[in-house]
Amino acid sequence: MTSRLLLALPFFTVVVLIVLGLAVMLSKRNVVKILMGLSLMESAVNLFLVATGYRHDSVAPIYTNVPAGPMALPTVQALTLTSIVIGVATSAMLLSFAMVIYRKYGTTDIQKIKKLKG
Amino acid sequence: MKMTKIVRTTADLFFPFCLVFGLYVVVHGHLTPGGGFQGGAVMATGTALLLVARAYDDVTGRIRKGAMKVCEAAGLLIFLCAGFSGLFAGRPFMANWIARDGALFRTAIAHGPNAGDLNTAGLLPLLNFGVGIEVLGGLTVILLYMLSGIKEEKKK
Amino acid sequence: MDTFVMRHLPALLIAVPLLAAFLMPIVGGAGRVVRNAWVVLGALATSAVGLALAWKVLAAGTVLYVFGAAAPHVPLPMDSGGIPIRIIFQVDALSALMVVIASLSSLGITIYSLAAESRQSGLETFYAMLFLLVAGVLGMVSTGDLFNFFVFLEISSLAGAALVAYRVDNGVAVEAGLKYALLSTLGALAVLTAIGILIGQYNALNLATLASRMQFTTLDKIALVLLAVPLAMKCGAVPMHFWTPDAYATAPSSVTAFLVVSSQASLYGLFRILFSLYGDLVHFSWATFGWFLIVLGVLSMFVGVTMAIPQKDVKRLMAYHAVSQTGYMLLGVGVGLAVLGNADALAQYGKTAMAGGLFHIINHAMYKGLLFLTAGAVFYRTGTRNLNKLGGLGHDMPWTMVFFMIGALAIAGVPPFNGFASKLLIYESVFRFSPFLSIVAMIVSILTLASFVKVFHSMFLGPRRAEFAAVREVPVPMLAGMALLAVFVVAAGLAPQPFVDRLIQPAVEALVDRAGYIAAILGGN
Amino acid sequence: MRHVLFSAILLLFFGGLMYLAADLPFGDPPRTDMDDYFLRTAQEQTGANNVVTSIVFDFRGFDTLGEATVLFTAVLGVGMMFRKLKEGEEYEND
Repeated sequence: MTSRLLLALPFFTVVVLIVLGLAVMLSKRNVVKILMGLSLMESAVNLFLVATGYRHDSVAPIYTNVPAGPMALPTVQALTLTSIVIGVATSAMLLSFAMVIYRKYGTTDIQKIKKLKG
Repeated sequence: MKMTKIVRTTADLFFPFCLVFGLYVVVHGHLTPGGGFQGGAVMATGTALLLVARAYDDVTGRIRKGAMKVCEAAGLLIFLCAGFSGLFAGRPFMANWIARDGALFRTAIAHGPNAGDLNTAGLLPLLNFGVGIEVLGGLTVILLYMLSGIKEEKKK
Repeated sequence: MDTFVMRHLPALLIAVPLLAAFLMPIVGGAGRVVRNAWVVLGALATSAVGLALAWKVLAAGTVLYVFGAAAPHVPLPMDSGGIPIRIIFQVDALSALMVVIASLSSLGITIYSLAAESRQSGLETFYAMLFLLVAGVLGMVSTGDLFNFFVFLEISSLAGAALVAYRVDNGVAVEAGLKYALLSTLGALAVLTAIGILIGQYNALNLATLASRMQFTTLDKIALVLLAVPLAMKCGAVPMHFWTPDAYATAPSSVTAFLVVSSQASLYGLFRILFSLYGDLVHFSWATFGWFLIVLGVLSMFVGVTMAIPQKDVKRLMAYHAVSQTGYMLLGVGVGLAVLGNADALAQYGKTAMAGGLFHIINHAMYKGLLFLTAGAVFYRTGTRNLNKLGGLGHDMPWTMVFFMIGALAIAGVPPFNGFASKLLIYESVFRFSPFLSIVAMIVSILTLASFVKVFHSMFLGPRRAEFAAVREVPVPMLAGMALLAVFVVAAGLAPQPFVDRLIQPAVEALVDRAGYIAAILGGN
Repeated sequence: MRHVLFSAILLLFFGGLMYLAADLPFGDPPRTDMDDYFLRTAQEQTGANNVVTSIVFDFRGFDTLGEATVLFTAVLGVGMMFRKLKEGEEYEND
């Protein structure tokens, strides 16, 4: 088991980051900290996407003056690019929501943001 | 929230170089690592640098929200019209129809490593440029809105 | 001109609303009339393209569209050794049904919102965001590429969350928008992880290619859970329905009517994943997943209606009814999935159950949209959504009352309206599957009727109230929007058979026919 | 009670994902036919040396249009939140 983990180290870090992000999101009460946990999970999923496309000792898939050697898989890197921009967009919007809620409610504590009845 | 004079002058000095480097990353998107989004983000860091160094009021003189919105809408329309141009060339939407036949941005290249010729890749440089402008405009407008939000908060 | 447009319909389906949205900030600056004209033009164009595409699919079978290839209809490039490498839109009969729903509903609510939102500020942004939500939903239901589905899911989540928070309402709407956006982003992350697992194993993003290469390893089961749970959450199924009442109640009424269609697009995504991607009869345990949908459906039905009775905010009450009606769709299609294996049971009642479920999707989009629009009309005139403060509006708002009666009778499944047509299909087929479920469905229907009679009484009947003396009928665009949906509710109720034969039956065949879905791309071009 | 529930969710997640980490082979992806096609034909078809950019803008250009739309949605959303509201526009939730 340990040899596989050392071999699949990136996937192991992805799992640790996702669980950490989830732990932050579930335990913290400040909205901004919850959003930090969310963006931590987003970068973990991006790392997972890129890691699925790696080949042993491969070079970047760019043909300008490229040294010899197998090339990493390009599709997954394109998906990660899209996912990073989507992460930026969602974080920007969620943060602006949190700012307006702070101005209107005066608090950033998720427990106190409860004016909506159940 | 005004930084010291030293920070402000270095920020002003560094701002044009940031833009030029971002533009380099955008234009060489199809040859070297980078492209529309990464180059646009580098350019947006240039404007962010100015916003951090200077107070909100005297920055809005130089980086006007209206200009950035036009920047953003122009980038999106370049991208969409490039997509529609594929339709009028008889190919499906989003087709790179001007690659590979000789004139501007069209020199064909053979498979395999080469030194990289800027005049290649059909629509890609145009799309890269469109997306670069859009990301620059978009991120700066987001920063300006958030700063205006903070300014209002301070006034209250 | 006709052949040019007809050939590129799937591309125009997304390009037209996007163009309308991108030009909105520029056109918006030129004054109110120009902006409204641009909005109506964009809505008409999008709906026309959508209905033309649906008509073409129902006439000529599945429509393929490859973005950026040599020719629009060639899914497999010659030198690619039989694998599709670009993004392919695969619009089969089920997608055509969803495109029809989105087109009709978006046209109705856009006309409605011209008058309903006229008092708000920042209207260019509102209409641009509405077009983006419509484009996101249309993209979600017609794409054949898994990552493209994720991108459109993200567009509709972001646009939906921003529209929910549009009115700000001293922070209450922003709170609902924040919670909706937070849950949607978490769901989208899970979908992205599932895409990472699938592309890590099969190196393909096209749904048909993934389906043909699927080997049901344990990783695929994890990917299935990571795909099914967020989509079930976004379509408002019970264990994760907490965002629905907040988001539906605080959003502007025209947006709420379209959020119903947006959550049905997630329901379509759930069915597409369960039937077309994982629906292989040999490995896939269709019985367990059928019962998963059935349990989800029954829970949604019951919890939805019981939570709806005590509500005093009319839109929150209707939101809980939306959750309970989603239960009917899940029950209908769940019964179909549960008997997917044995052919005779499927032929006997499985297909009618699925037909009932799918027919209920379009019916619910129409009458629930109508109900939300009438609630918006009442709010437009009286300024409150609190049932205790409303009363006696029937005297001054006759048309709104008539539209509300049509919607309320339809949701309760009373015969002359479309709710009854689809619920009858569900009752009779589910009864043969297991009588208990059918009885639960009938009880919930009766509770829905009771709840809406109470709402009707407290809103429209009773003496005319002093503070609503100045109330009169809503402006014409709002009536036109409501009339558009009401016409479908009445037409589908009086003559359901043509709708079932032409629109619903092909959709059921397309949903069940996994081999056909794969052959359309990989089989031959 | 809350902490027990959350730690249960975390453990469940950790276990499921640990299996994922151990099972997916890192370093040698089982199938690479689509990517080999991209590496083989990107220069010839799109004329770009950077295969990732050729995928982002040519082979899967429609995704990038969707993504630029996502960024545009975010900018509109932020603009919508910080707009100046007319007085009396906000409905007091009674």
